[in-house]
Amino acid sequence: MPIHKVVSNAEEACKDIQSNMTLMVGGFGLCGIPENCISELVRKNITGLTCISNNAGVDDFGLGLLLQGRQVKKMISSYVGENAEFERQMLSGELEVELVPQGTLATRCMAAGYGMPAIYTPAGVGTEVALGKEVRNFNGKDYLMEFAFDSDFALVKAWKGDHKGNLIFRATSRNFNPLMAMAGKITIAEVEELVEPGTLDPDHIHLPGIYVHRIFQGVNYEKRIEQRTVRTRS
Amino acid sequence: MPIHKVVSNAEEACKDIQSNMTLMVGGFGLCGIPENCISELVRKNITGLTCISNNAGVDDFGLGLLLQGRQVKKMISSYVGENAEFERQMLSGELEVELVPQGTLATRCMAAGYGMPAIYTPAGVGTEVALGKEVRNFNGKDYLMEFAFDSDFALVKAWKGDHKGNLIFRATSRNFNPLMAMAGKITIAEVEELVEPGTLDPDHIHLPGIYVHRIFQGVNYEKRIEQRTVRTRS
Amino acid sequence: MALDKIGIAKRIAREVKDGMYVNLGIGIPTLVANYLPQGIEVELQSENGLLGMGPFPWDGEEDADLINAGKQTITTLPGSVFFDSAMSFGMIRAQKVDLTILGAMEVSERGDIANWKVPGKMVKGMGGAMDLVASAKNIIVAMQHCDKAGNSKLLPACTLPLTGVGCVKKIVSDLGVFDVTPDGFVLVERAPGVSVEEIVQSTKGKLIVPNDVPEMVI
Amino acid sequence: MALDKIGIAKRIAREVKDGMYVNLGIGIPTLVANYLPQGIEVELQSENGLLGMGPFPWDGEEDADLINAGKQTITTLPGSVFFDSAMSFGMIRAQKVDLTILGAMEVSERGDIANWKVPGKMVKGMGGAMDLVASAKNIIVAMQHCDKAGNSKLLPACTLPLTGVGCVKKIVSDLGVFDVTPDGFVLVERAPGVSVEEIVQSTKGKLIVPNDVPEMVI
Repeated sequence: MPIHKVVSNAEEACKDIQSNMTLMVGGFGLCGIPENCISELVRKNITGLTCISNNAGVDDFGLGLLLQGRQVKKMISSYVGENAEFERQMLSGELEVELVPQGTLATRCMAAGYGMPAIYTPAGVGTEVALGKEVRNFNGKDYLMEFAFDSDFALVKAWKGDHKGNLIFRATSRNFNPLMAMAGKITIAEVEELVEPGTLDPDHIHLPGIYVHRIFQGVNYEKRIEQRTVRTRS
Repeated sequence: MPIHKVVSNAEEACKDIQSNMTLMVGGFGLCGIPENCISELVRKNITGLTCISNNAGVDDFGLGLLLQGRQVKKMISSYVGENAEFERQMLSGELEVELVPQGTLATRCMAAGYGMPAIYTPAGVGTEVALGKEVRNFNGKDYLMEFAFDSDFALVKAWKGDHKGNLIFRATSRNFNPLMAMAGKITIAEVEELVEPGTLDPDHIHLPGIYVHRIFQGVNYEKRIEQRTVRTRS
Repeated sequence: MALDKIGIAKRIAREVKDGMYVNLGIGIPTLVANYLPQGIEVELQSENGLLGMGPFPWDGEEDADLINAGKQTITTLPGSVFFDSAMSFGMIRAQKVDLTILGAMEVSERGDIANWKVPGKMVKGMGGAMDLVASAKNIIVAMQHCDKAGNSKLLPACTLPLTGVGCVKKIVSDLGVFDVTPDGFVLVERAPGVSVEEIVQSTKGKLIVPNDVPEMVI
Repeated sequence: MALDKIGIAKRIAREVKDGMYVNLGIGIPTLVANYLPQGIEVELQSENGLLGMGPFPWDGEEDADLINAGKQTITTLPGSVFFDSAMSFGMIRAQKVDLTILGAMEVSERGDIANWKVPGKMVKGMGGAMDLVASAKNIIVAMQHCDKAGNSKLLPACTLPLTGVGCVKKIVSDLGVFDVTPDGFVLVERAPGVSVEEIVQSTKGKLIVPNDVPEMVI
């Protein structure tokens, strides 16, 4: 893997993403999503995608944009509420959906990044999530065996990154991003601020650059808020 | 688990550690070891301990101090060189030793902290480490099933910590410390600097305080260097 | 009078003890944070990656990078810490979270819970609920006792797809408080003004009624 | 003349290419860092938790918290990053490290390696070696061709307890460079002044000698 990773923008970063590929897309809801890469996938208009992402965005933002354009064949997610078009496509059978418990989703990403082919989790034992899966008892408790994810690309968003691909995330926009970054065969990181090596404190970096193949400074971040909830001053 | 975690010193922190218990001890070589807790175990002179620690210290420092006092019944480690007394006790059969590949050791700690009863790793397949263990093939490659560690206490050392048990490590003294902190039934953290909650940036914390049961500010850190290797100015 | 949502949240808040790490689900459970007893120290875990969740931000101070598991804007407190989703569910699976409070569509007398899917009608997904109920030591459910047609949601067995099996320890519904035991639901408290008879008629699962069932004091 | 340790390190250094992530074992492999080709950018991984390992510190600037896997004091470089031991071996198992260079006591013609134990005599432990050899895509071994009694350490099968099976891709010994292939050891280069005959006599495992075996240029 080349250490020379900096590309100029989403178009260059995503140049070899093709129809029918499997993509991991970071973020939780609209928080910490790779906005630039998603826009570029819309522009490229590739189709038949399998997307592994905790959520499916909202109707008009995030992965919802890809759903609108019928670019997604299959979603692998834990929660897909708050998206009418998604629900329509799913119930009509246009869209294939695999629902995965959130912790299982996260851990299957981590497993890929840590070279572990499978993990055991109690989540879903005794439910329809367990159908067809191996159940194994350890110390008196049942666990499901779940496999590491396999994806062609991982698209993640970080707050800061350096030329070596080292990433720092901000607050809860971290979520699935470092895990998916570890798991992608090719990992593309878009960052709000791209800095020279040596700028970031080596103790503050959340995701080592060895996991990142391409990095660029994104533009025009909207960072839309899904549920604006505030206290009003009396 | 109480959120009220601050204790005054190693004696108070280790008050209920007893003979024949299993202890995880953080550090790599002499780097990042819980010096205060180790001294306290020497002072208490409890025996029959099983220690899970990557190394066994040197003859007169680190876990070597416990070995000198014949306090250790069994070591579970990956590398035990550079310790003559250790080698003597091991070859004479006085000390039971289980050698575990370093990555397996680390991942078995993480598994405990992440509630995963077992993990799969290729390390040791086809070697004597695999004896008696389940071998399973995933995607054409063989893996060993290894179990999460079970320990009564984990003793770890951090650079900074706050009253809620949040920890920050420094440089390569991080090593096994956060992993063992996650894995202990009771986790004791000694820190060079104990600060008020809110002092540490929530994005810089390496180990969330939920994993830490007791914390204290250590004293008199020697931080001995095992292999002082330098360039001399010409 | 049956409890309203705030009443349910207030009653559950009394189950939260000093020093607990608590995960609050979406809906009524989120409201519990507003009614915690005075003088206790509690750490709220939000499974999207935060320990030490604070209140909603003041108007104008919301931060798109700082949300809870319900996607609401929130704040931090002194001692808060962020982490990734794998560690978040790692600490949940490892039972470091002392108490989980979540909503349910149905609960069975054996403690099974269903709250993520209505076949053919609604499939929002399980989010983190399956991980939480499979792992947590102590689970309290906040729920409406009956559906809009008046049918009991405390059942002999769940009719909807399960979220988890044999995991619920306690239920606070609009009608009362119930322990879930190996023998079935045990009525522990009545909501103010609600009679034992009304609760018995509204509960389809096996219900054990002690001789004296106190009325709740909120 | 057979190569000395520095010679072996220099020859191995030529196998390191621009942009590689490399893990260097203890001993001769550590020396490789001193002889990397000019103008290439390489990131050294130290499995105790550092990517971007720098040179030894200047006298007086050593830091007890900053060591490599051989417990030697080291430094960082711009772009270095620290991590815990689980992530370190995670990236190793996930084959993110392009090249692993380590020492060996014995290597078999099938690429098995033994380097961690001499029964009854020496048991220092495997450290990270078993993880590295089980995971790495590309493994180069630095070793002495024969023991002090002159017995070959390139063998039909290892006699010592194995570290890993069928994993070594290339050997640089004091006598030459060898590819490990399904057909056995293939002699690729001779050390300066070392004859093919000498290498053949010193190699007990199956050795394939091409017609023309160039002398190494360091």
